[in-house]
Amino acid sequence: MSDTKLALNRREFFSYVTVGWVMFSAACAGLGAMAFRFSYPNVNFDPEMEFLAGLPGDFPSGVDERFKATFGVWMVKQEGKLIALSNICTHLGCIPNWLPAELKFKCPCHGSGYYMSGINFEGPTPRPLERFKIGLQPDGKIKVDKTKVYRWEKGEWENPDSFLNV
Amino acid sequence: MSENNKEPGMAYNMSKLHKVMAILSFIFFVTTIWVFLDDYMRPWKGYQVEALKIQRRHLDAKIAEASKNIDANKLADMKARLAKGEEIVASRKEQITKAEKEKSAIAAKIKAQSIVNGILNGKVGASNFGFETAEAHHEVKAVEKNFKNLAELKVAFYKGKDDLKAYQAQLKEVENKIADLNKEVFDTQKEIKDITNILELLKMAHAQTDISPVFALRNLPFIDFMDPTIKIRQIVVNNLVDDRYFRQVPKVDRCITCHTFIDQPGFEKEVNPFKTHPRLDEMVGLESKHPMKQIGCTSCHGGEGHRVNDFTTVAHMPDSEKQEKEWIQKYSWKEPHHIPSPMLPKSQTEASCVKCHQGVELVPGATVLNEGISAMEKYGCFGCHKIEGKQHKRKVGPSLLKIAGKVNKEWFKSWVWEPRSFNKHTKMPAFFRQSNNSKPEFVKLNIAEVNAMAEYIYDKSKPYEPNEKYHGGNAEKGKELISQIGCLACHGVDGLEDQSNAVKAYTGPWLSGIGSKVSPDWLVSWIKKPWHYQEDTVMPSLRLTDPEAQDIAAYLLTLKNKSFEELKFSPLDKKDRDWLLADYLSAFDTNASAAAKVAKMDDREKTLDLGKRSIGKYGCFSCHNIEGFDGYAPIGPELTKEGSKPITQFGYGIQHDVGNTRGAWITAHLQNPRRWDIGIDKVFRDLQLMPNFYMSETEAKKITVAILGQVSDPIPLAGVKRYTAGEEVYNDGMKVAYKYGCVNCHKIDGLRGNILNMYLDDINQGPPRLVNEGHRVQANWMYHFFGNVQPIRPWLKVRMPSFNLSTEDKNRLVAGFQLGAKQPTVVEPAEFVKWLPGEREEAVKLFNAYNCVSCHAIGFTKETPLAPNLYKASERLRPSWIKLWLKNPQNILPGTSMPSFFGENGTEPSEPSYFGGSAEKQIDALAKYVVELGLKEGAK
Amino acid sequence: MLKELINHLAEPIVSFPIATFLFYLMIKHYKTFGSKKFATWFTILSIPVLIFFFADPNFYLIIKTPDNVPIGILLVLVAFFTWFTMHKAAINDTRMEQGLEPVEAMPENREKVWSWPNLVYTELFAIIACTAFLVVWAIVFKAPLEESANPTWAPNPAKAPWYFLGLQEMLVYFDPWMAGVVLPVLIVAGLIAIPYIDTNPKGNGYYCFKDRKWAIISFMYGWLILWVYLIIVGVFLRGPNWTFYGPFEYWDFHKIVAEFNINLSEFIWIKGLGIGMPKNLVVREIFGIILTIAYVGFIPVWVARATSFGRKFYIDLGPIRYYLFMTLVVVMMSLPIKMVLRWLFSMKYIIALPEWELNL
Amino acid sequence: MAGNGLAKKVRDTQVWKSIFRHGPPDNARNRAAVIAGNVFLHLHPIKLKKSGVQLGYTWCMGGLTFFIFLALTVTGLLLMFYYRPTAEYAFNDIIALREHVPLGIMREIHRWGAHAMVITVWIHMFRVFMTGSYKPPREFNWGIGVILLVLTLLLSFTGYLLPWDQLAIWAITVGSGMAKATPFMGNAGPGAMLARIGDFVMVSDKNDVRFQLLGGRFVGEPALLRFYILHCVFIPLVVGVLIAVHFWRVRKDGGISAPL
Repeated sequence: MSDTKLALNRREFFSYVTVGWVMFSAACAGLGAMAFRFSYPNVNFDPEMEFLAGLPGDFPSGVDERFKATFGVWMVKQEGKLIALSNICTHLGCIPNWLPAELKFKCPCHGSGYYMSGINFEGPTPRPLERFKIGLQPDGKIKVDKTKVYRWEKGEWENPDSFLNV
Repeated sequence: MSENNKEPGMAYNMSKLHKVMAILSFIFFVTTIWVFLDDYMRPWKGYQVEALKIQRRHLDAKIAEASKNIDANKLADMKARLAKGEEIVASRKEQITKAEKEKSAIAAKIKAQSIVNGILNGKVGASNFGFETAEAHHEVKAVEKNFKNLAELKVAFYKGKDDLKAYQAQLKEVENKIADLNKEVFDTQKEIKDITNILELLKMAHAQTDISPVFALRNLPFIDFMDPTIKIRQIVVNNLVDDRYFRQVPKVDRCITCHTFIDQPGFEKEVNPFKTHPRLDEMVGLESKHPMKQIGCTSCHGGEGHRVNDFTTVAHMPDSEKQEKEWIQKYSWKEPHHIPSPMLPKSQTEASCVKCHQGVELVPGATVLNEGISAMEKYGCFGCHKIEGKQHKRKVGPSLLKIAGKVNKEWFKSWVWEPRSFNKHTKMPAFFRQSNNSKPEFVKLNIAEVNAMAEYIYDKSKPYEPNEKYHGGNAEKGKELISQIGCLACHGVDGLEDQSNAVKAYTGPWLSGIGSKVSPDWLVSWIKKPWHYQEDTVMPSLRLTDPEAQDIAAYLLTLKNKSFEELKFSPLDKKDRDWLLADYLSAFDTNASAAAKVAKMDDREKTLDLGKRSIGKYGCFSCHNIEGFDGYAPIGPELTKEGSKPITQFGYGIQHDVGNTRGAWITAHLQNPRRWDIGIDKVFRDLQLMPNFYMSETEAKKITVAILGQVSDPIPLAGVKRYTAGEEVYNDGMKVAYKYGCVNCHKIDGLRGNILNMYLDDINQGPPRLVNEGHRVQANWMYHFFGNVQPIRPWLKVRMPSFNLSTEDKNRLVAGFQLGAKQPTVVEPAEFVKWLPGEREEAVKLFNAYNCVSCHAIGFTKETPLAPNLYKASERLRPSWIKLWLKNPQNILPGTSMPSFFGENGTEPSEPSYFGGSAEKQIDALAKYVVELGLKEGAK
Repeated sequence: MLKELINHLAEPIVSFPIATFLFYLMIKHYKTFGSKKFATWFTILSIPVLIFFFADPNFYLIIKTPDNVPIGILLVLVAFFTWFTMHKAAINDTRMEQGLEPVEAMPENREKVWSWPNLVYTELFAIIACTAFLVVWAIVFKAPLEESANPTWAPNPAKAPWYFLGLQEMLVYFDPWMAGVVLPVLIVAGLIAIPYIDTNPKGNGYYCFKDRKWAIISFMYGWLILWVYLIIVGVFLRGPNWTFYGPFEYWDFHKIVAEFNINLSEFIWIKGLGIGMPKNLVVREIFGIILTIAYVGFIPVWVARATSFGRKFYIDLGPIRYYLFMTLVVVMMSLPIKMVLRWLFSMKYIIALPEWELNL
Repeated sequence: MAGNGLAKKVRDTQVWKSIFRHGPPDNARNRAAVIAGNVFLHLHPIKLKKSGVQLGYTWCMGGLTFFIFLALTVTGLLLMFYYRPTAEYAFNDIIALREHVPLGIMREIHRWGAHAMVITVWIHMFRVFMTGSYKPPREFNWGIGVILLVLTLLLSFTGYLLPWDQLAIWAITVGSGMAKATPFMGNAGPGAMLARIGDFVMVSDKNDVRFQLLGGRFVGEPALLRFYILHCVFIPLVVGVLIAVHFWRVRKDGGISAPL
């Protein structure tokens, strides 16, 4: 029983234990990670939240209602900016009408009124309409992404993705 | 490791346990990594990376082009201007800082004011609610208090609002001021951006194709749940469904996962799967009639659209053996198993059009499919095989009700025995001398059957006496007439093979050996007035004069088939006949009593009975009118859902070289229907019956496409092509037009018009093409025209025939054209001719300036007319169409001899000196004038 | 008039201080509260009050909603058991003041008895009673079922299940990350931590109050006021738009409450200093940030150093336990503090950083 | 009660004896044997302090919670025969339970039982706190108890969605909406906006904790299935295991608490 032999044994002993348990823990963590990854499907069937809205030149100044029925979006061009405005009233979720003569959106349910820019100015609504992300594709077409919402009261209307310079 | 190391109470050495633990853990660890990688490596990912590279290549090219388009000098100039502008702006620094400060001061005021306003807004709302509630509850005191309160609040509220507006105006002012101060820089920046915008966008797109560390990170195993760029792409088509055990599940197509650019133009030259779909304007494209997101992929192509991982399991099907070999090498392709409906090979894709486009004669644009449907019509497949939606098709063979007055019995038998020996072009298929009934004992029985059928048919035939006599004529002249007046639209004719092959007519028989078949008198009376012999014939009269009829008959009678004339058909063998009859009867009886029953019949009775049974057996009545077969069902299996029939239900016999797909079976079957009996020992009555049409492989393949489209897939109402009421009427009218072969001469809305192949040199010498014909002609005129055909284009040699149309058929045709073009029944031309002051005089001048009468000569000059009679225009044409026609005739009939006076867009008159050069006014005036001409004529 | 008064009293701004005050009274006079006499009078008095309440159609409408029945049951049980523990604690405390052992430690109660049938039968009785109760409950009240799910139309108010309504009520005062995530996590963590913080060996296995005064006060305040009370508000007093409605008030869809809340930074920069909001976010919110850090970091230290009971605590618990406990208390108290700030100053956020989704 | 004729004969049969290994529990030995010899009853000690059996001390809330859990398991299992967790059928199946399924009242018992369990578990905790029963040596078991309480709430919460009516999906929408705000792990939580590189958004509504919980961005069909599995299989399994640990520790830590 020499000391050197004992030391060697100890080192050997130590390393096997470490390797064994580290590997074991890592593998278990890996399996746990698998279960985690499993819970995120690779495809899902959420309704489409993006659409192509044609070329910037297609929009005259003012409010365009082409995408109101299909995607719930007003395309508003004002002062060289094009925005995609949600058509859900921020009061109780009714759908306001665009009144071209009065240049305002008016909710038929409780009378909330909004300017063309989406800012509220009358009625019970607590806050302006929401805007959606809008941007250009390389082919020059406008892409509107409804998953990203910009709210005025959060100061998000300054975000360059919330409007399009035209 | 000595024994000494063991502690008491331990069965194993601890270090040994650790070693085992380490080894097992290592294996465990490796398997964990392995399983991640195994899950991660998916074949479609490779395609997407490849697609990324391709896109990058394309963007490179586009960027190069865009950079070229930017004028470098101009840009440099602008940049210089920008620098100068910056200098100018810098000199105003003080002013700008001041303005900025002002701006932030106003912004602070706005913020403060909006808080005040917000508080007031809330108070007004609440107070208003209190007031309203109080009033509703008639609490007078509270009402008063609230009202006063509310009034005060409202004053403050509106004042606050006004203040805010004032501040906002100030803010705008300051902002404008700042913008003004920065004008030089801002403007130039904007100009630069205008020029470089496209390039910038392209560069951004280009950056997205970088294979960068971020790209790698996003698509790393495990992390790729966050926001991968390489991912499965899919189209969910809610309008269309897949059938899953009695339930209709929305269709999910993931083909675009690999077919990345299928809907993007510009990738036509890439290899698959990166190719752009052909004809994007018609299919897949966003603006086409069949946009990808609404139709999906597998609705047309078939296959398993929801699978992505394996080239084979999505059920790609090769179109040729070459492709198959290529695929095996490239993708390890195997024949798909456990898949009820594999993809249609590329050449058969058009089959799917039929799924939705039902109730129409042909599908515009589906070339192969249309040819297949036409071929089925030609061979009369619909006679023996029921197909939903095709029951209206006429029997393709001639009526045999008066056959005794047309051909003699001997000729008849030889014809039935082997039609091709008389006319090698005939559509009549061969029932006898086939691969499965050529054994001598079968031939004997077949001879008995043919004899008996002939006896039966001639027994039932009514007498017929021709109403014309043949006096002899000039065969050469007859031949010329045949080639000119339009016979070739329906008939191929011996001696005119070139033209016949160009036209490929099939409505009537190819005329061959006529001289050996019918009597001259019969022939003359037939071509003069076909319905004298057969009331329901679709053969029209070409209004032949007597000499013309004699000439044509003379030519046709020169066509003889000497060898056929000499044939003598074996007489009826009574023993065979009796055996056959007994065989029929023994189906319900013992052989002995069947024989006894046969023995009880008299000789004639036996022959006729066998004749009738044989006709019923071979289904002759499906194509020919034969007395005694009313209400007999078609003898072939129904093909309405043939395209969904499980492949296991197709009988292959021992024909192992035929491919294991529906398409391959059908093609093989069409080429030789009796092949499935080869090598199989069958008794006489079990033999396959489908006759041999001697189809070419091409023809068989086209018919295969048409049949494969007959699937049972339920198409939800939301997904199927729905016709408007007008379109329905049009489709119905087209049924008549196709039945009588109108489409053999007239190309109707781009379809058919076979005879035009004879007039490739000058299309204006052929029958007119009909485009939106219901808009061109008046409904009334058309109806009367069918009843009394009057030549409109006297310079044409080809003639519009006179059809023996029923009133109903005429109405269907007229209504179809009219409603298909969405036109009213009556248009009052007089209503249209309302002149503005001075307009008519100028119109006359214009009419002369364009020299209309140089072609529309009739009634104006003695020249040979090259265009229709304008005096008839008001009666025949609709004014709105006249205008459309004048605007640009080439748009309607490309290649027409009518000049386009108003340029391609119909806006540039070639005589600008009239009506102030306004094309619109000129067209209007000319149309009015032309209509007025006819009105005057009518007055005369 | 009386009903209007009650409506008014029920408003959280009023009822919360009242509840806190009642809690104080209950603790202060727990022996009176825990007496049978109190219970009897309370029950007798509450009968006409209940009748008065139930006679109101608006109140009846809410209380009889099937999904609200459990809250009613919970209320009765909580009221009873709170009294009951106090009753038992009062008895034991009185005994211990007299130098006697608590009731549970009396020799006859320490005696060991057979599980069969003593325990097993008790359990069986409880089970039978419980089953019978559940069956009757199920017969009398149908489980609620509304219209078929419709993702495009939200009912108003959209409420979480009742046991989470305390959290939803907190949403009025805190952003979801606090009310929905941080606070619940801290509640659970705090509960688990209780045995490790409370090292007081007394009161193990018997009812008492005096021996573990602070433990019981902190727990009961959290449980009764910050949890059960908020649930009651959330269930019974919150209507459309999460607007407050008194117990006798009709849930009028159009009710508007004058409410416009202002951030601390706006208070200071605009109202206080009269200059605009600074552009830099951290500068803009610097006061709130300082305040928060001071609240969480400074107060525990200050309490330990400057107050006598704090010092005692610190010595008793040791630094780790002390700071753990104080952090939990500070976070727990942030809710009532935030409530009061809201009511007094219309305070929206102490730190308003919507740009970082970090509002406090 | 050695008993008379028939009862005694039955008790003397081999079958009876094979099941019950002891005589009637009317003496010390047999009373001990009843508890010790029965797999279900031996959760209990053979003898315990008198205070432990007094309702006035224990309120029996823990026992009731366990019993309600068992009752919910049984009724839940039965309900599963009629309930299909799909968007097409879930609501109709609940209607069926209400309208025509024999003893569909099981659903009412299940729902009210769930509420009752939340209440009993809360009051159980209240009682344990008030008697100071979390104190050593029972600290660990108190922790287990807190986790069981949370799981009880989660069980109830996941079950709330299954009727697939407006009440269900909007309660879950509100409830799960809070997960959105989880710091660093929810797309609307503080810190989420830091987790992005260019247009690679690491925490968005497509990959945050709420998405994981719902299997989608909205409370949709995947959420229904996930909640169903959590409600019927996953959480009950965990709860079952923890209940076993809880009971085991009650016994090992000295039974129901009593003054030291």
